[in-house]
Amino acid sequence: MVVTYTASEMMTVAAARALDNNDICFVGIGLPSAACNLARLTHAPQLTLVYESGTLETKPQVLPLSIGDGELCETALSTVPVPEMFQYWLQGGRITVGFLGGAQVDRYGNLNSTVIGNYARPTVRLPGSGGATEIATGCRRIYIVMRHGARAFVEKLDFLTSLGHGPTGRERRALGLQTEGPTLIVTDLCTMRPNPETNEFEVVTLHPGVSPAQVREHTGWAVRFHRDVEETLPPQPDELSALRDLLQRTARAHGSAATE
Amino acid sequence: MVVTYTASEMMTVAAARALDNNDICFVGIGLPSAACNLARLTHAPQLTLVYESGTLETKPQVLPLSIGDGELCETALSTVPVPEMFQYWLQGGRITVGFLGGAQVDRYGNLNSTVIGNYARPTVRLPGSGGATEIATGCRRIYIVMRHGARAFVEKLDFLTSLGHGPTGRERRALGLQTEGPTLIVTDLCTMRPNPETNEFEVVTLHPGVSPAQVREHTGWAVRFHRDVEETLPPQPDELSALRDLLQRTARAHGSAATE
Amino acid sequence: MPEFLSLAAAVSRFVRPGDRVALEGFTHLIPFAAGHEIIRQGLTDLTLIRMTPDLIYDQMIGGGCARKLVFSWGGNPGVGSLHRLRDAVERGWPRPLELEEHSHSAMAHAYAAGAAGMPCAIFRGYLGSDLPRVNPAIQSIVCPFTGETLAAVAALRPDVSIIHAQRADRRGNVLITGIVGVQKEAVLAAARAIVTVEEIVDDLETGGTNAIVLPSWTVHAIAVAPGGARPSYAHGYYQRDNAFYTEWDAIARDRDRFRRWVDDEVMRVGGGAAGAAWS
Amino acid sequence: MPEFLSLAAAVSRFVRPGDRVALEGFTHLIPFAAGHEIIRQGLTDLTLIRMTPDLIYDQMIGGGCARKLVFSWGGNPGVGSLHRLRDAVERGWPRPLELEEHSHSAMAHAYAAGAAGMPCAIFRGYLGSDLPRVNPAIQSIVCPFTGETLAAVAALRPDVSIIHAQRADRRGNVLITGIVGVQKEAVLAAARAIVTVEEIVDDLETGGTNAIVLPSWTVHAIAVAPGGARPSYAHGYYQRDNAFYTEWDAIARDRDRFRRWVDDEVMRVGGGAAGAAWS
Repeated sequence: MVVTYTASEMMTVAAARALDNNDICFVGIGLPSAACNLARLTHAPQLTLVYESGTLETKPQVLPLSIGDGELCETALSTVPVPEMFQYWLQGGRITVGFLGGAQVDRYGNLNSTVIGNYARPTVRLPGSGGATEIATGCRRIYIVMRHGARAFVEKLDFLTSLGHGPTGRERRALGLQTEGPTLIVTDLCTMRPNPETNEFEVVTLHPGVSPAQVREHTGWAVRFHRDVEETLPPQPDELSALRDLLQRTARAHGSAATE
Repeated sequence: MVVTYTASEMMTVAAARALDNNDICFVGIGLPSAACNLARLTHAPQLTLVYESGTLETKPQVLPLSIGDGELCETALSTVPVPEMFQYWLQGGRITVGFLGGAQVDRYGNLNSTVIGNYARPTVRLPGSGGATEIATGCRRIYIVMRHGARAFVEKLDFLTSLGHGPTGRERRALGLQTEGPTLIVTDLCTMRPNPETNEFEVVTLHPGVSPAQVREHTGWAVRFHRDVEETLPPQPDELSALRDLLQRTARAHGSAATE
Repeated sequence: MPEFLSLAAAVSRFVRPGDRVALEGFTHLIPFAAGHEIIRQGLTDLTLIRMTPDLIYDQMIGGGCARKLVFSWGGNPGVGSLHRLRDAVERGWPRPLELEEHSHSAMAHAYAAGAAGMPCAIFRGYLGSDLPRVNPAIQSIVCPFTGETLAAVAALRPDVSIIHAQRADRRGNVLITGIVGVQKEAVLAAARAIVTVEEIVDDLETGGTNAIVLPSWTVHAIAVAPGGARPSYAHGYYQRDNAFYTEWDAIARDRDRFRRWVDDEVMRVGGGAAGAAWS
Repeated sequence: MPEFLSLAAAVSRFVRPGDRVALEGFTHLIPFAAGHEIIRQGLTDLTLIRMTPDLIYDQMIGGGCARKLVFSWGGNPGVGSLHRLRDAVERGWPRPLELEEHSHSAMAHAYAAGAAGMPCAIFRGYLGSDLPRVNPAIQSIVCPFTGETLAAVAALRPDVSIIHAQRADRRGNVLITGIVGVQKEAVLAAARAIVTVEEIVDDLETGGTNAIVLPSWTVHAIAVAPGGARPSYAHGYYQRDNAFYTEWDAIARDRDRFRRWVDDEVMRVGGGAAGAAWS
């Protein structure tokens, strides 16, 4: 039997696999939420999910459309005020993994979710930081999940909203940060990890059927490949069925096409 | 009929009368608690009581022995964490009256509740500030309730725990404080108010049967009297019966002699 | 003790043109009814403060109420852009919109500082970000114990904060449950506070323990507004109208369609004033 | 995920001589059973941290456990002095006690800063007081927006915090209700946390809303200790033993009577170690 799947499914599954039972995740909306909940429904049932709306240890049956859906609160261990979430829980250093994305990422995992173009007169006004700026520095490590594309994977950010490894890849230590920063990028084409020497992200696995040339074409900098690039394990039947069930439940609950 | 009453009763009643329905009181244990609850049971039924244990708008039936008795929580509108009490409620400027006492007070209403003697090698180690240091500056005004005595009403404090009008009577403005500081001292002999020019406390009423000489004898500084010293209205029958009922209920509930 | 007023009376009495106004509610309990009343009353030149502008500020910005926006995340959650916000920022329609932009952590700290009567808040934030370069309201201090440089933000002190809550009792005490966001802080930080509620009850039944309550003496006006948080939701009352959030994307993309929506869904509701500020 | 241990095992495993230890509980839920276990195990040289030392630290100080006390109000509430604390400060018995003295507001802010991972807290405090002159741990900063001088205190970061709570579930999540003091902050600020509970239940039944809960991943050990807060109280379980608080005054005034009390009520209970540190 040939298992077929979409690039989005591959991306979600690859992100989910990076999580384990000991992780305490600060979850964003969209693909990160799908990945975290998929992990919880498959190999990491004890995975702890925290949403910035204040919901601690939430176990939603369907994916929330917003960061503060009622489902998150109803299935949470407890819900705390938003100042407390940022003070005691994120800044307090209790979160192991934060998921981030953005309109632009550079080779060091720095992210832009603020503007395309000039800040004062932007071509595109993006939503802005939200929790991202302090998620980027407060979580033990960061996983970035973004669709690959040359306008998103750029040589130089229009605006640095959230710190990765910094403009030269070495800024975190100078700022006194003890957290690791981004350790993984998952895209619809590949997964990337920072080079241990330079902190520049390199391709470490290519999703099945993706060529290095495709990744080069969709990356705005001269992307490097790890010396032993492997093929990403394709989505397994149990992963796919859990993900599809989750998305179907979600679509039914929201009465519309839901998040990925 | 001759109404008889004790000096403590006079003191409690005089303190209670200074409160009204619009006040939001930060209540200490002991006589202030009796005074606040007496006011609530007599002329100021809408008086709002806040205890530093976090209990907002509490309506105890009996006086608490400690600042955090279960009675306070059970009869409260809500109970907040102690950091929130000091941050949002006291420092937030929401309290109209704070009650304070201490081992020593000076002519400007500065208070010592820390040590008698030298700080490093005290003769008597007192309990310390507790909430008092910030109650003194955070409440709109302060009422001081203390038994009169030459060792308590002193020329110079051994230690300034809580600011009144400052060592020269004029320090509050220099510190940028918008709050009024102490506006009333109630003792077992008299009531005192600060002179509008100097902020030095002067006797404004003498309790029935108390002579100016008695007050001088029990005051460690050359105490001044307001030009029109009046007699304190003695405790009225309704005040006395409400107070005695309260103390009896309290004694029964605690299974021992209660406050005062 | 708050006054119990109609929503129209509460807004007319306590919100003034040019005010710094915070309508808070983190996804949950967003005070849409109050926002619409502000549009109906034609209030303008407002500085709108809110962590997540959401549809409510998209509508108010498109409705011409705002001169400035203080915010930390301006999107349609789970859907995409706020097109009225973008139109104001990118093209100045219906009028230019000044931005003061923060992170969530900064806004949450700034509300908490306002509630605590502090002039500022400090936190470990904005490290390595470009945001301090474009926002002079972000400063820093040095920890006197460790020498660490910490971010500082000025406390938020709205002239008026407006929130929606599940219920109030007859004395005017307000109960909020579920996702409580920064609503309590927004009310305590403000000079004036309006609370819309689903209903008035005899007893909040908090049992004295740790429910999130705003005592009557922290609130200036209470207005009963059942469904006042729709299309967001009220835990225990009604669910989020996710379909409308999705539908809003199409409504807000087009100026004319947006104008028609405001005329039909805001101006002709509740017998409001003559017209929105842009009309 | 915490370990479920006996109280003796939890103390022996997680509390070390010389540690900075906070046993918190503001009048309510004071962890007396754990304090007694520390006396029984003969732990010494501790820096004891607590807003209100109360009888529990009077006992531990008299029992020779403490080298230093960090506190803000050291009395027997509603009764008078803590005589063991005074004997240690005034006469060095059973050993001298170093004091680091704060106000309640400062301690509360310092715990909150510890919980928030901050190096310090700022607040409007200590104005005009002599306390900053005797405590070098009180500093100040200047607000970069208003120029106001604000008090600064270093964050409290105990090596171990110990609290008593009403209940935990089988995964180790802990529920606290009633007067909650600074217990949550003390646990979140500490490197290690021990919680004694009245009972273990299947479900905390918080409904996801705003109960005060410490998730299992914030706690290192849970020990069932019914009555573990006596003579203080546990909301929903038992009341405060006010008579004992009064009786303590006489017991603690006299060194010999205190020693006998410790022998009878602490050392001979629970099969403890050889003897208190002063014996």
